Amino acid sequence: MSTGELTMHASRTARWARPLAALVITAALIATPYYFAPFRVFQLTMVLLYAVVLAGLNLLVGYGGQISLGHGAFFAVGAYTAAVMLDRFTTGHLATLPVAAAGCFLLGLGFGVPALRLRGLYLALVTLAFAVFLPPLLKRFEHVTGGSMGLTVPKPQPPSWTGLAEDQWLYFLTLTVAAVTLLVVRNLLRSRVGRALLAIRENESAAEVMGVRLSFHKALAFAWSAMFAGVAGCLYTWVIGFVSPDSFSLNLSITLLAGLVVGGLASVYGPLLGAAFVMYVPNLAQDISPAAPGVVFGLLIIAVMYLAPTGLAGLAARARQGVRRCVEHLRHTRRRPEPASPAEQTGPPQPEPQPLTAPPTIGKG
Amino acid sequence: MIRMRHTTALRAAAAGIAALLTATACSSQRGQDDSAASADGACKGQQTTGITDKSIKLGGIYPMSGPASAYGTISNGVSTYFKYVNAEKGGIGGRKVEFVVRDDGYQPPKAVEEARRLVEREKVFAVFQTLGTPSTSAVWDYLNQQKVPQPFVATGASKWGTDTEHPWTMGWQPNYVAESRMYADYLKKEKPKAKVAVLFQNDDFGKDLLGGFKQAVKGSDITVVAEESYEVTDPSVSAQMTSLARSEADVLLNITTPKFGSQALAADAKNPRWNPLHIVNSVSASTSVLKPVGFKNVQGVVSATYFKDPADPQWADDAEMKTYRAAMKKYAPDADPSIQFNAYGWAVASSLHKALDAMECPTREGLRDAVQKLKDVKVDMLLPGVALNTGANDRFPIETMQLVRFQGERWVLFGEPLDTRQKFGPVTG
Amino acid sequence: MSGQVKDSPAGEPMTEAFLEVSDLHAGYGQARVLHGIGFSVGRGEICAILGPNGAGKTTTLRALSGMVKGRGSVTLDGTQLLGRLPEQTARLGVAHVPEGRGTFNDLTVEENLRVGAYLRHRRGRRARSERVAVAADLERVYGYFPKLRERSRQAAGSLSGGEQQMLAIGRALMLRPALLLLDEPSLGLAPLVTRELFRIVRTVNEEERTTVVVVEQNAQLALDIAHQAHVLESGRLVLSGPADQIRQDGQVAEVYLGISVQARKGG
Amino acid sequence: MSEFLQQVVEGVGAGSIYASLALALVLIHRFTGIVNFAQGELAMISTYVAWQLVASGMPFWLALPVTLAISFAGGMLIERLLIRPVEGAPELTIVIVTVGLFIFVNAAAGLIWSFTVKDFPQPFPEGSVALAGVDIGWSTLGVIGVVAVVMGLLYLLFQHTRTGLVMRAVAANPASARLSGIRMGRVLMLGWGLAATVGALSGVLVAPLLFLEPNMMGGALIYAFAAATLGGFDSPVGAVAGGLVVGVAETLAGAYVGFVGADLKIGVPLLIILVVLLVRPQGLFGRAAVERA
Repeated sequence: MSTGELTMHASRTARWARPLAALVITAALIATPYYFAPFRVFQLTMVLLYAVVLAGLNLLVGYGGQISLGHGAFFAVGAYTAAVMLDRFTTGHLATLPVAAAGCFLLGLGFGVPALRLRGLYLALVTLAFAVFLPPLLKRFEHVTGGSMGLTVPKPQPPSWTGLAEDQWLYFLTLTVAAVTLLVVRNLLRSRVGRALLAIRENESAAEVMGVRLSFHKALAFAWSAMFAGVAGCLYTWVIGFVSPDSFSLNLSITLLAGLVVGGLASVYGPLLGAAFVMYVPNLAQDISPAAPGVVFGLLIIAVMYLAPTGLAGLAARARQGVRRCVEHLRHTRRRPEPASPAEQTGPPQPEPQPLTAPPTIGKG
Repeated sequence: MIRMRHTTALRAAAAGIAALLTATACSSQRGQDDSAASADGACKGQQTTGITDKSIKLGGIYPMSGPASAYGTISNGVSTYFKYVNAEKGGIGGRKVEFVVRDDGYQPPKAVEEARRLVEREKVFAVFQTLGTPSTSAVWDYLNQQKVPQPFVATGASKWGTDTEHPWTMGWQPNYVAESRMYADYLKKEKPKAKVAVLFQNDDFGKDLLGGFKQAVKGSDITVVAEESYEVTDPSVSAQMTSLARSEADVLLNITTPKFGSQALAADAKNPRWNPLHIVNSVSASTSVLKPVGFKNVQGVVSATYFKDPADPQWADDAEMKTYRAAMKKYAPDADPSIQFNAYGWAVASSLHKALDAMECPTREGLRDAVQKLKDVKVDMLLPGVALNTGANDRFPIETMQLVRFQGERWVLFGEPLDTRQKFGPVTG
Repeated sequence: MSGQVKDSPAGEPMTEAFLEVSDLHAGYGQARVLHGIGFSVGRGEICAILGPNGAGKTTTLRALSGMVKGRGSVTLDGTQLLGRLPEQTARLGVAHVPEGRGTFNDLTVEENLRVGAYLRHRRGRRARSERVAVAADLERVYGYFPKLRERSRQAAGSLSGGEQQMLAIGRALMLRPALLLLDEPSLGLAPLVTRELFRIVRTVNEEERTTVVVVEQNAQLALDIAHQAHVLESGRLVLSGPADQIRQDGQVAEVYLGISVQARKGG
Repeated sequence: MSEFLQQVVEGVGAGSIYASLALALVLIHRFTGIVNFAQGELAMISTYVAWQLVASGMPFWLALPVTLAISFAGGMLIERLLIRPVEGAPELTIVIVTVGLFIFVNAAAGLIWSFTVKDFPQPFPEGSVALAGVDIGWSTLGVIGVVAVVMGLLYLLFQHTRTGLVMRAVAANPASARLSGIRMGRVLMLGWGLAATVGALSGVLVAPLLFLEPNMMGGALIYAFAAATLGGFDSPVGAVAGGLVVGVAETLAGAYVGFVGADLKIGVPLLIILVVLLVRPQGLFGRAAVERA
């Protein structure tokens, strides 16, 4: 079945297409850990985990237009919250998730307040400050955090009735959290918060005039965003079973931001693509150049930005548009030309200007 | 718009189906079960994954990228050793060594991923070297669960030796506590009333060494009068050095990694009012750290060492050093043989060679047991008088070091090699 | 005349078509704003482009100066302007005063004017004579706008809105433009200030024979100084003609220009 | 007292290092509106160029201008080859390109010159002068002096040359600058070239103090960010002032405020920044102009 036919029949098949697609994707996601080697499953788990933090970051950066270079630190706070709870208080794993989420939400709200006064670059640098400051702070409180040696904590073990291996169980836990995250983010965007965020990004003063409670929503966006970073951090502790301050350096924050931009800002698929980039491209880089993977990795980042300035998701959208135009073209040549659909009208200008009808005269209105 | 969305959904569905089909086609990928190759005879039931009569496959995880890439070159020394042994000695016990190097960028999650890759996909016999305390800590649970040997990790944290729950993991280099004991012992003899100022890196390495030192000088008249830490992300330690100078201590213990080592040595040399006895720890004791400071500025600096510094002219005619240099030139022409990390890699690889030779069974269990029963094993790249020793209650292979003092253009050994275990007793957690 | 869109010379005496716009399309990304407009401006004329918000007035000016890409044809004295960047059209003598002033706020008033004369920098033998000419032009601009002379050492950002607009026009004049494009000069200014500005624009036009295209929401003011006027709506020209005629057509004024006939009479 | 002054001097020395790199950051931000994450690494690679030239026998005072010229050309080339193609893209895209450049340059330097500390020639005499019981190293004085000279030269360039006027015009209002016939491309290339040159000078100056290896500028870059932010990110004077404030504040806090200590001293400049930004969101010397989103 060619892509072209797929598109053409799409409208007819539309009614059952979406549920079917959802079903197949769900089935594939559930089947994955049974088919792939544990180390592949682990990689996918990490992709999902990074997708959670990137989805949160996307809320802030992509939709809100605010830059954070401190999400590695929120991630660390989530990870440490979980680790300390497991290590010092031996709570169960499940208890750590809401605590990490709530803690990071509040911390994010705290950051959101100064963020109200700061824009763009300055906010980025204040959050960067947080990312730089956190590791030495974690080292300072050695009796709680384990200092620079870090903490080793048990991973969640699969209940025996599942018959799952540890990596499969971790995968399903992460998958569940990631799915919930994506749903929550989607609903957030559809809610007043999302509309306010978009309004803020597009034009702050106009948003203010429109009566959007700008400051409130800005702070709230920061809080949500930090919360997802914390959730991902908690998952990290579950999956890796080890935290140490120097694992959460500024580099992590920069990598996260780069991953999101490479994946695609303000796009639903951006965080997933970005997470895959962060996870797999370093491997590609070291396969190409074992001695200095950084050389290749740096070049790959530049190359992606060069080829897809709006990120991989944008590239996918562009490719899809290209396919669609090609299909439309085929349709036009095969059948009688039909009146242009609205979708076509918003497309890029055609190479030849269409002949204009005579300008309307004044009597028109 | 609506049509587009459906198209996307359908296409995603198609992709999902494709993924499923692919997965089914290679469903054997999942198999952990087929990895349990086992031996016959006396070694019956033991794991023989990654080892045959003709070959042995090892995997190492090093930071080839990221902030700690300086240490990545250790893998060059290790690889070169194995290439040399394969080509000129017929391998180890007739087995050609295949050494797979992976990069973790000094990030624990990446280290976990790479360890899994090495074990599950590459099916290595052993993970020979993970580098750094964080990465090693992140993977040792997994490797011990999988019963994969993790010999001679490239970190001096004492936890590798004091721990009892990870029999498959083993350190190699003198642990930081052992090293600090060398300095404590020296000061007790030379300056029994020393007032010590300490500059240390604020991580496991610095904390371990400082803690060990304080422990070792307990009960003596030696006191630590000032301590200043720095982060690896700090640009410079000069402010810390100014603070330490205020203490007017008569000994400076310099617990740093190379660049900061150079900075601290330079700051000490520049300060005309403060001239403490400068002790620099072995990580920064390479001649290549001292040279940029200027040899005339580092006369009399004291350190302790356990392997031969390739940048030091006194080993120029040493047989092993010649072999090493020739092999580096031949098998790793791009790497600089005078970098001490390369020699470190060579030394640790030849140590593993000895351990593999000592295996009773050519199995993972065999290697695990062999590294726990090393008796006076001599390794030519180590200093004369330093040997590998492990036993039921001793999980620290190297605990003997020797003091060196910088004179002219080289380190001069002085005193006798000191077995810190004999002198101070076993290191405890 | 009423209702006639100007495609061809519509009878009135036109010396020569200096700026010729035909079938101009332009837009931003996917959004098309201009759907093929055409008009021409004679040398030394003032042409007003009027119309409601979002009609495409600003886009028209931007297409002329190269700030947005356009399709169709725009010629200045026979030279095609489309497909050129702003810095290139400036070299052809197009001086565009963008919406919202477009001064260099960190620079002093005099520095602003010197930047305006950027293209007139010469090397070698002509350097000296051109420097003298630039200095003379500086005097000329100060002559038009005496307030700028008073504040020549002040940062442009510290000027009042009206002064900034004067400075922006002055900067454009330093180019010795063949074509001056003014985008909403009255925006946010007090009526008195605006009137003064328009008076000066008229003076400049008369004294230097500079061709001017001015875009305005305040149709009445613009029509007062313009020779020709065009009314844009939704990216299409709906009305063209001599300024006087358009102004006198009460219905037109009311429907398209928001000029209340009462208000006009009252004012 | 003299101890306190000694720490102040130490702080000024560190601050002048941050200031010199912050100056380069500000130069690029002024003209392009982006933060160049690769600034420190470009300075580092320039320093290696100087090292290579000296190692191949060139006298230092000849190698320096050659290095600066190479850096100037290199900066312009980077703008033309790496930044120009993504010019119309969102600003974050360009910032991420500089992150890619950071990673690339850092790894490439390690590959070419290894991570061993290099022996960099000290351009200033060794030792120090004693002033009122305070030792000031000649090298510290040298760095401060050179930063002052660079400031002076930049002032002359911007205030008293036609090129400088044009550059300021572009920084103030790119659209109007283009409408005045100024070719943006050239000015942006010039901006990158200048920034690379100032960065190179910064690298060469600090190499004898920080010791040359591929990660030499990584830590300094964070402090330079802090300095530039404090100064307002658009103002060269602000960058230098910010650098000195950051340097002195962190040194004094690290030395005298007990609970801060050396490990948390980086928090002090960050706290100052936060407070300053809350009072003046555009930084100490920044323009109150509306920020581009």
